[in-house]
Amino acid sequence: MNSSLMQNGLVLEHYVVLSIVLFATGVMGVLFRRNAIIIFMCIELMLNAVNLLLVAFATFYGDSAGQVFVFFIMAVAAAEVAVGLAILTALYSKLKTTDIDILSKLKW
Amino acid sequence: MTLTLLIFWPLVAAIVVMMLKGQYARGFASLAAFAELAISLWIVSEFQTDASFQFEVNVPWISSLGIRYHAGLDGISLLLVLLTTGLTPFIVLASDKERTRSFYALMLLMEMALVGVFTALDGFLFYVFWELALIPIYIICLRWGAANSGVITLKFFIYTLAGSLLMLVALIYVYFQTTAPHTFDIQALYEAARGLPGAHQSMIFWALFVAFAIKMPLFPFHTWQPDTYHAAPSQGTMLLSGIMLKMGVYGLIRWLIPLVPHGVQAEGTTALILAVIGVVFASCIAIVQKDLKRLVAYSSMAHVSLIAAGVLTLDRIGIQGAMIQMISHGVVVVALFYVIDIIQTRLSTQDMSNLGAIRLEAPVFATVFMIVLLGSIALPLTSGFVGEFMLINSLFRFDTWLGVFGGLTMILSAVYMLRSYQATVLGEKREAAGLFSDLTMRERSVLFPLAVMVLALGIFPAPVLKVSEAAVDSMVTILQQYYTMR
Amino acid sequence: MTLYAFYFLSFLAVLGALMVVFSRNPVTSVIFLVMTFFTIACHYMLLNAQFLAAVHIIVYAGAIMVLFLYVIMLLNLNDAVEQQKTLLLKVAAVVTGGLLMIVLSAALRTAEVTYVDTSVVGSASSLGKVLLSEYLLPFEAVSLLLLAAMTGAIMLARTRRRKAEDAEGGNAVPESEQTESVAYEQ
Amino acid sequence: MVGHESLWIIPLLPLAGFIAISLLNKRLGRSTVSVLAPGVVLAAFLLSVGVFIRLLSDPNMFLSTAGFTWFGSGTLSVSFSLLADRLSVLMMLIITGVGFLIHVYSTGYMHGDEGYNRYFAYLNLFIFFMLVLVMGSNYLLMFVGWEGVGLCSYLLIGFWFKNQDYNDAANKAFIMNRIGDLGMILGIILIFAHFGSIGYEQVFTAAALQESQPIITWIAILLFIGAIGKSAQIPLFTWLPDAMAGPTPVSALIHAATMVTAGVYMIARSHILYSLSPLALEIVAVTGVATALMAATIALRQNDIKKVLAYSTVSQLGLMFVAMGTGAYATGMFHMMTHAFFKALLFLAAGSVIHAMSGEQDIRRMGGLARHLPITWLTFLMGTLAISGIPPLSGFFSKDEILANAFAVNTWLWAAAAFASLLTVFYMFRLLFLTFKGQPRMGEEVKNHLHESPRSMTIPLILLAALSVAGGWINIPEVFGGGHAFNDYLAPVFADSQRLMATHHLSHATELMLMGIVVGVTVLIIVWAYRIYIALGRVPERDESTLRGMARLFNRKYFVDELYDALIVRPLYMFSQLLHDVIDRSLVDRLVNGAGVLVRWLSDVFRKVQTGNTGFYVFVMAAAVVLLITLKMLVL
Amino acid sequence: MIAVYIISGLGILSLVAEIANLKRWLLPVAVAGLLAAAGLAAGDWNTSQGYYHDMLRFDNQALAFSIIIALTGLLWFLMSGRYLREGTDVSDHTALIMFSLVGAVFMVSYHNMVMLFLGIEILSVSLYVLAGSRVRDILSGEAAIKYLIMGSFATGFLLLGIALIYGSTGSFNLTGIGEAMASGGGRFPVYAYAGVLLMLVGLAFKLSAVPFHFWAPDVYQGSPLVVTGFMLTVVKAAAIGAFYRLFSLSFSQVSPHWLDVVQGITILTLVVGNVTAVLQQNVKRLFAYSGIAHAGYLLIAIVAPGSNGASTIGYYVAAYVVATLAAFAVLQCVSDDDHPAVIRSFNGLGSRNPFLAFVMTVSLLSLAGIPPLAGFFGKYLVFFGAIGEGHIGLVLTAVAASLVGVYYYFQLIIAMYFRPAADPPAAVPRGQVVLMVVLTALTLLFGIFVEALLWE
Repeated sequence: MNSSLMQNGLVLEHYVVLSIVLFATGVMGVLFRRNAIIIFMCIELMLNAVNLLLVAFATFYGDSAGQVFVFFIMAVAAAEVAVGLAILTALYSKLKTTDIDILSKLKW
Repeated sequence: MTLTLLIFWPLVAAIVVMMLKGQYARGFASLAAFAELAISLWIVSEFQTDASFQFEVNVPWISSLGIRYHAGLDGISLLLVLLTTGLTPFIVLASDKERTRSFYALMLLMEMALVGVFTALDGFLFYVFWELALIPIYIICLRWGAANSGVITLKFFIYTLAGSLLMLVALIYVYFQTTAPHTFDIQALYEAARGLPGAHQSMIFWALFVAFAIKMPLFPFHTWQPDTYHAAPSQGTMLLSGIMLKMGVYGLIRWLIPLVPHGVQAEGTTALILAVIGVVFASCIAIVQKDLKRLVAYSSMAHVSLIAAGVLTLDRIGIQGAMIQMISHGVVVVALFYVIDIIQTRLSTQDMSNLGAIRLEAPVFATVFMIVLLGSIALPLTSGFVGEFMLINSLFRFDTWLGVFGGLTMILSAVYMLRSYQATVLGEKREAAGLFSDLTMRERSVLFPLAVMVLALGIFPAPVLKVSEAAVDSMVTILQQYYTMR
Repeated sequence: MTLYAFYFLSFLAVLGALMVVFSRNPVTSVIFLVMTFFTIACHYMLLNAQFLAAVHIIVYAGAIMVLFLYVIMLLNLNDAVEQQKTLLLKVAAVVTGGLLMIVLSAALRTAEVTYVDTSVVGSASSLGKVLLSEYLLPFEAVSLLLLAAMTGAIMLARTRRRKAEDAEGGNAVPESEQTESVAYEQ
Repeated sequence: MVGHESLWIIPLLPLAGFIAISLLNKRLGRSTVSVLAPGVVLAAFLLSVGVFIRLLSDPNMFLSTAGFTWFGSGTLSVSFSLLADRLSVLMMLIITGVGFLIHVYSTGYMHGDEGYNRYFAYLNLFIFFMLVLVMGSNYLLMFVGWEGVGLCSYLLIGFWFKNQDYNDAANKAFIMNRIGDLGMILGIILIFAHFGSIGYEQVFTAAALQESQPIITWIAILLFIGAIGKSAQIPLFTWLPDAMAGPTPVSALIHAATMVTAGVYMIARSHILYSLSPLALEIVAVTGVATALMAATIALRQNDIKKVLAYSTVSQLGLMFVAMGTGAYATGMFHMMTHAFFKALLFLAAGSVIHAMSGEQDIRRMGGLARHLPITWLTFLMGTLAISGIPPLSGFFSKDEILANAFAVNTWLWAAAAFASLLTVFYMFRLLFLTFKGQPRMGEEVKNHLHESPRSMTIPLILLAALSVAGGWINIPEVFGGGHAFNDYLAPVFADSQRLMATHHLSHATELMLMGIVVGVTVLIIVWAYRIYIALGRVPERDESTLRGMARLFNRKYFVDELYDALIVRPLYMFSQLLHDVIDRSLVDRLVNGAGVLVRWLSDVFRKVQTGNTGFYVFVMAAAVVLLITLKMLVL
Repeated sequence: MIAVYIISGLGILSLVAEIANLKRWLLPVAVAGLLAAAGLAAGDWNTSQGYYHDMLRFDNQALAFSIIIALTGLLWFLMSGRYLREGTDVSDHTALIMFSLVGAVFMVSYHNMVMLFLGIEILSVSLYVLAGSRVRDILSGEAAIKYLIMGSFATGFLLLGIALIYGSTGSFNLTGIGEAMASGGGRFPVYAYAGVLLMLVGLAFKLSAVPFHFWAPDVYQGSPLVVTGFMLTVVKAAAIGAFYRLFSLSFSQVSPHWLDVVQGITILTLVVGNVTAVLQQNVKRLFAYSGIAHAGYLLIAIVAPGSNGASTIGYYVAAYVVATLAAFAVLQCVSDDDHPAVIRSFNGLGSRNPFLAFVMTVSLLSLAGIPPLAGFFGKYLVFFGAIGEGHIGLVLTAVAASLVGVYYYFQLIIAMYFRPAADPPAAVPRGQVVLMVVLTALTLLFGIFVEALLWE
């Protein structure tokens, strides 16, 4: 099987590493920023890393299921963003900020 | 069926009490308690004094886990059931009129749980009743206790719960050692645990022993006790000391020694030494107590420690002594706490330095107090003596020095009890002290029977011993067979 | 050739991702995120998932990112100076992210080199078949999810509007509630 | 000889008296009690006489009841049954006889006391327990009586319960007795462990067949510890003088005639065990002689009429133990009997004095009472002569035998015992002279009230005086051509021991010589005492702190009470307080509470970790993932 | 499966109700529908049917959890009827709750990772909104945003895990994954193992297991009372159901790769959950920690399921849910969202309203695990399984932790019976009385009829 795949030279492990790098960058972003919107974006980044990984695996296995899964992730991402931004705007009208570190009344 | 009636009648009665109007609560509760006593006496009349379990009921409860509603009575159980059913009516009678109906309902619930503990022949059932006994007494102590009872009773609750959860773990562990299909049946547990290697038996021993030691309580697991006794309402203290701590001793006899004989052989001496330390320790501390309730609390601990020591000698005289002494101690300590309760309600103090010369105004009270006190210090022909003699007997033959130390209780109990009597009843009347009227009819109806029991048990203990003799004999015989085979 | 394309795209994707994180201005972040999404779409193309790539562009760049931009504009965040975390926290974040990367990469290292065969991949039709046969239930479930999200978003917005109306109307809200809402705002 | 259930009547009579009086307390008039209480004792006495007569017929005969099983378990079986042999019937006679006289005396003495009924109830109860003590058929029944009389002693010492000193004395008596009782009970357990039974018959039959061995010595010593407590020997003697807090007839009955001699009875009863153990016998003898000396010296310097008699009792008890320790059980019993007569007499007479003196007990405030109280004076004189061993009064014969036996065993023992008995002579005559002779030293008011006691009191005095004089004649030694009737009477009882013990036989000449020495010195001492206290009229100083040297030592009772207080009582309280404060509260309880404190502290820490900062939460999650992957995938 | 249709239908119906002005009938219909759903699910017992290409499989375990979820939903509606009626957006709330119930049912019946993922998301998205539904309350908004950020973040890990497992096994189907795992972890075992760990993280988050629990106390405290009640019960049930399903069906063959991790998480959860609760004053927050603690006990059953892990967990959850709902029903009577309950609020409840105090006491005792109440048997079954598999250390930890549990639960009992009453007597709406009686009775009856509630 390997020989026929040599032609385009795409290595599965590369995709894994790329996904991980993107994922880790997303995680870092979540940790790094205080702006909720940016954090949402970083989470999108994480999800996209997973998407990429799934597509790579799907291609590797020649299985459509992996790609179909990506659709669902996209849909979920859209829904989450919609809800998230709705909550955020609702909160913004009170706090006039999207800084999540200010939100620390609930503690201890 | 009879046994089921015996176990669950108090529950029914408790529910009825809750439905009654407040002013009828005590009347009905005491009637119910006397009815329970009648049931137990009927059981006594039908009882055969052999080693078998009688009046057995055995129906599945949670069969997929091998749990059954399995209860039965042998002599050991029967005596403690009698103690429970015999004392509860008096404790109910001894309660103030003002107590609400839930108080009596809780007491009856407590009686149910205690009877359950003493009759359960299924490990799980035993555990459930064991825990069940804790709730009513906790609530009684909490709700009707002294001002600071919140923290104290919580400590008591958590402490005892810690022990019993350990016990649960050990019981489940043994359960899994039974041959498949696993079961909690006591005989199956016995067989399974006896087959275990020594180290395992020792572990099980300690898990169970700690549970029982906390309940009794033995040194050094006792620190919940004086505070709890002190903070609890007198009826709570009576239940706790009169009946409830016997659960620990009963546990030793029924659920520990026959279960892991090898563990007992290996670790029992350590436990026994702890118990003997407890005897001296508690007696000494009782000497310097100023509060009557605390004094009796420590004295109770000393007595129970001696009982536990006697049981742990694995000698049939010791175990029989423990049986009779449990009965005696129950009667005596309930009476003592009631005496203190009377003093407390009359004079609003139980501090010995504020008391004195009660005898001048209340000779009957003083006399009853004296009789009960003599029972406590084990004067011959009172109930305390027979048990104490048998216990010291077994202890002394087990080990000379342990016997001597354990025997010190004879001297020390005289020291602190006479001291308390002198301080409260004798002497010149203090100016500050209020008028002390002599016993009322209700108080007499509680104290006289108890005092008579103290004397009757001292003069005719043989029938009582006879009840448990066969069961104890067979247990000791089985133990000896086990040791010789091993 | 493909491999070089892969490396180039990967470089751009990672660069874009890093810029998303480190850009001060939210709008810049959005632009870089769009860039990353495009590179990822290109990766999909490389992997012969053309249909997915198209959907990806449409959904992410077309819908989600627009939503982000819309909210940023709506809340007027593009020129708001974001409070920055302290340096220590930033370092901690970078270290954690880096460590996660390193650790995961190290953990997922396989001894062999596996090549991806891009020949047997589903087109739009093959995907559609799978999606609407085997994955019919999830497909429907997503509709529930979207419905829930919609309902939720509307509910939040509506409640807020109603509250605003109440505040204008004055006597619609009981006295006590008003004072409380003021109290909470402090 | 089983089946004499009628024996039960003897102890049950006084018990019935006790129950009747205590239950019907208020409803019984004094006159009824005055008849009832002595009546039951008298009845018991008469029945005892009946038993005595029956037993006289056959030397080896004894009566016993079947009784019932008190309790038991396994091999331990304790029956509640009675036994009357020659030894116990002797005791029964003394108990009920002397007891009856004292009951009668008490009706006069306690007249006017508000606790009259209670007093007689206790007294009857005492008689009951004392009878159980001597009639029990096993050691545990003896123990029942043993502790029972202790209880009655406690109740009667503290009879006037308003006085805390009296209550303290009562407590002291009970607790000291309990110390001895512990030894006794351990001894009984050891008997059970060794012989497998505690019944007299089984134990003694088995013991008679055994060789001497350490365990029997231990048994004997442990039992003797019980006797030490009950019979107030060194080191547990200090309770007895304090016990004089009780009414004087009580002192006469319990603390002179009967209860305190229970120890002697116990050894006589267990003679075979002691005979098997020469070491135990030696201990008994040495303890006895030491106590005799110590108590006698203390008595020299006491000024309370009852205290002097109390120490005298301790001293005399010591002499009895000397007899026991030399294996002369019958002699010991003999002295016990004569002592019961004359000491009861002395106490009752002292009671009569106190009664007349309106409660005054200090002899320094007396003097010259012989004129006012002629009967008391005469009877007291009889008692004094008897205790001093003036022939032919009872004390002479019994004491002489003890000394003779001691001499036969060990000369030093004899010397010490003889010295103690000579001291007795001195302090007794000191007491006699200071009380009855010389110048009256009491206040005028007291003096005006001086009167001879009523008939109910004087008649018992006279009867006891007669017994004190004549009581010794039943055992006139062979030297004087007597038949040694008493010894012969008891000989069957001690037959087994007799075989074991080497018989010491003194020649008549030696015996006579010893007697001569003792009697001679006795007379000299009497003269000396007369000279000091009558001729020179020396009255002890009021201020006792001026005493120096030995006198101070004697007066302060060798500081034994202080010693015990410092060595035992205080340390015990301090130790207990320490246990309570340090071990119980600070250590064990704090460990337990520490768990709670720890949990609360941890709770606070965990709580603070929950900062409310989302960035932090996310950070922890990510870090946890890193850690998880690292640990799980890379390290392990 | 019909249950899923019914509940989804109810969700859509409630949206329609808004338009059609049928709001009055909404609650009764919802209750009836949930009852029907539970009944129908019970009717499928022992069929073990897979639906839609095995996306869902209603085996007994799934059915049992579905029934629990449906009935919990039902009870929840009974409890919060008043809250829903008084707000004007009853239809929105009902719809969201229904959707989240559907998500919960997916979570316990999935047989494909997609359904797990979608179930979690449907549940979560609804709850993000519900948590923030008190828009005028900043705390509610804070709760929502925290929940959202951390939830999405955790979803990222979950998805990465799913992707890696897919990468190794080439399947999303639980059976397929299980088979691949059994044969050594699939094509790339390390991916599979890493995937398992990452999924563990994702699910541990949903279950609020330490150290992924940080969201829980804050979110539970900030959310409206009834929503907190819902999260503590339904979400917990669904999360443990999902957890158990995944780890028993797919990952059991590679237990060496996760068992010790779960053990560690279990111990941490037990200790931190129980210990932190000790000093809590806010009752909602207290119950949040109590919820964390109970997650710990449930995790023990994951570690050592014994012969019958599913029914152990099912029983435990049922007991927990009943007791928690009862407690929240009482909580609702003594406090409202504007005046959150603190322990002091319970002072003297024993005299202010003995009935409420009794209900609360029973539920607290059950939560503390005191026999013969349901909570005890739940704990017992868990310990039982663990001891059977030799996890004595774990059990001893749990024992110690539950002692701490007693401490904080009893703080409330002490407050009710021992502290003097400060507030006026609390009133109980009639409908709530029935509910409380039912819940209390269930707590007692579960204890007596344990057998009936266990299944093979």
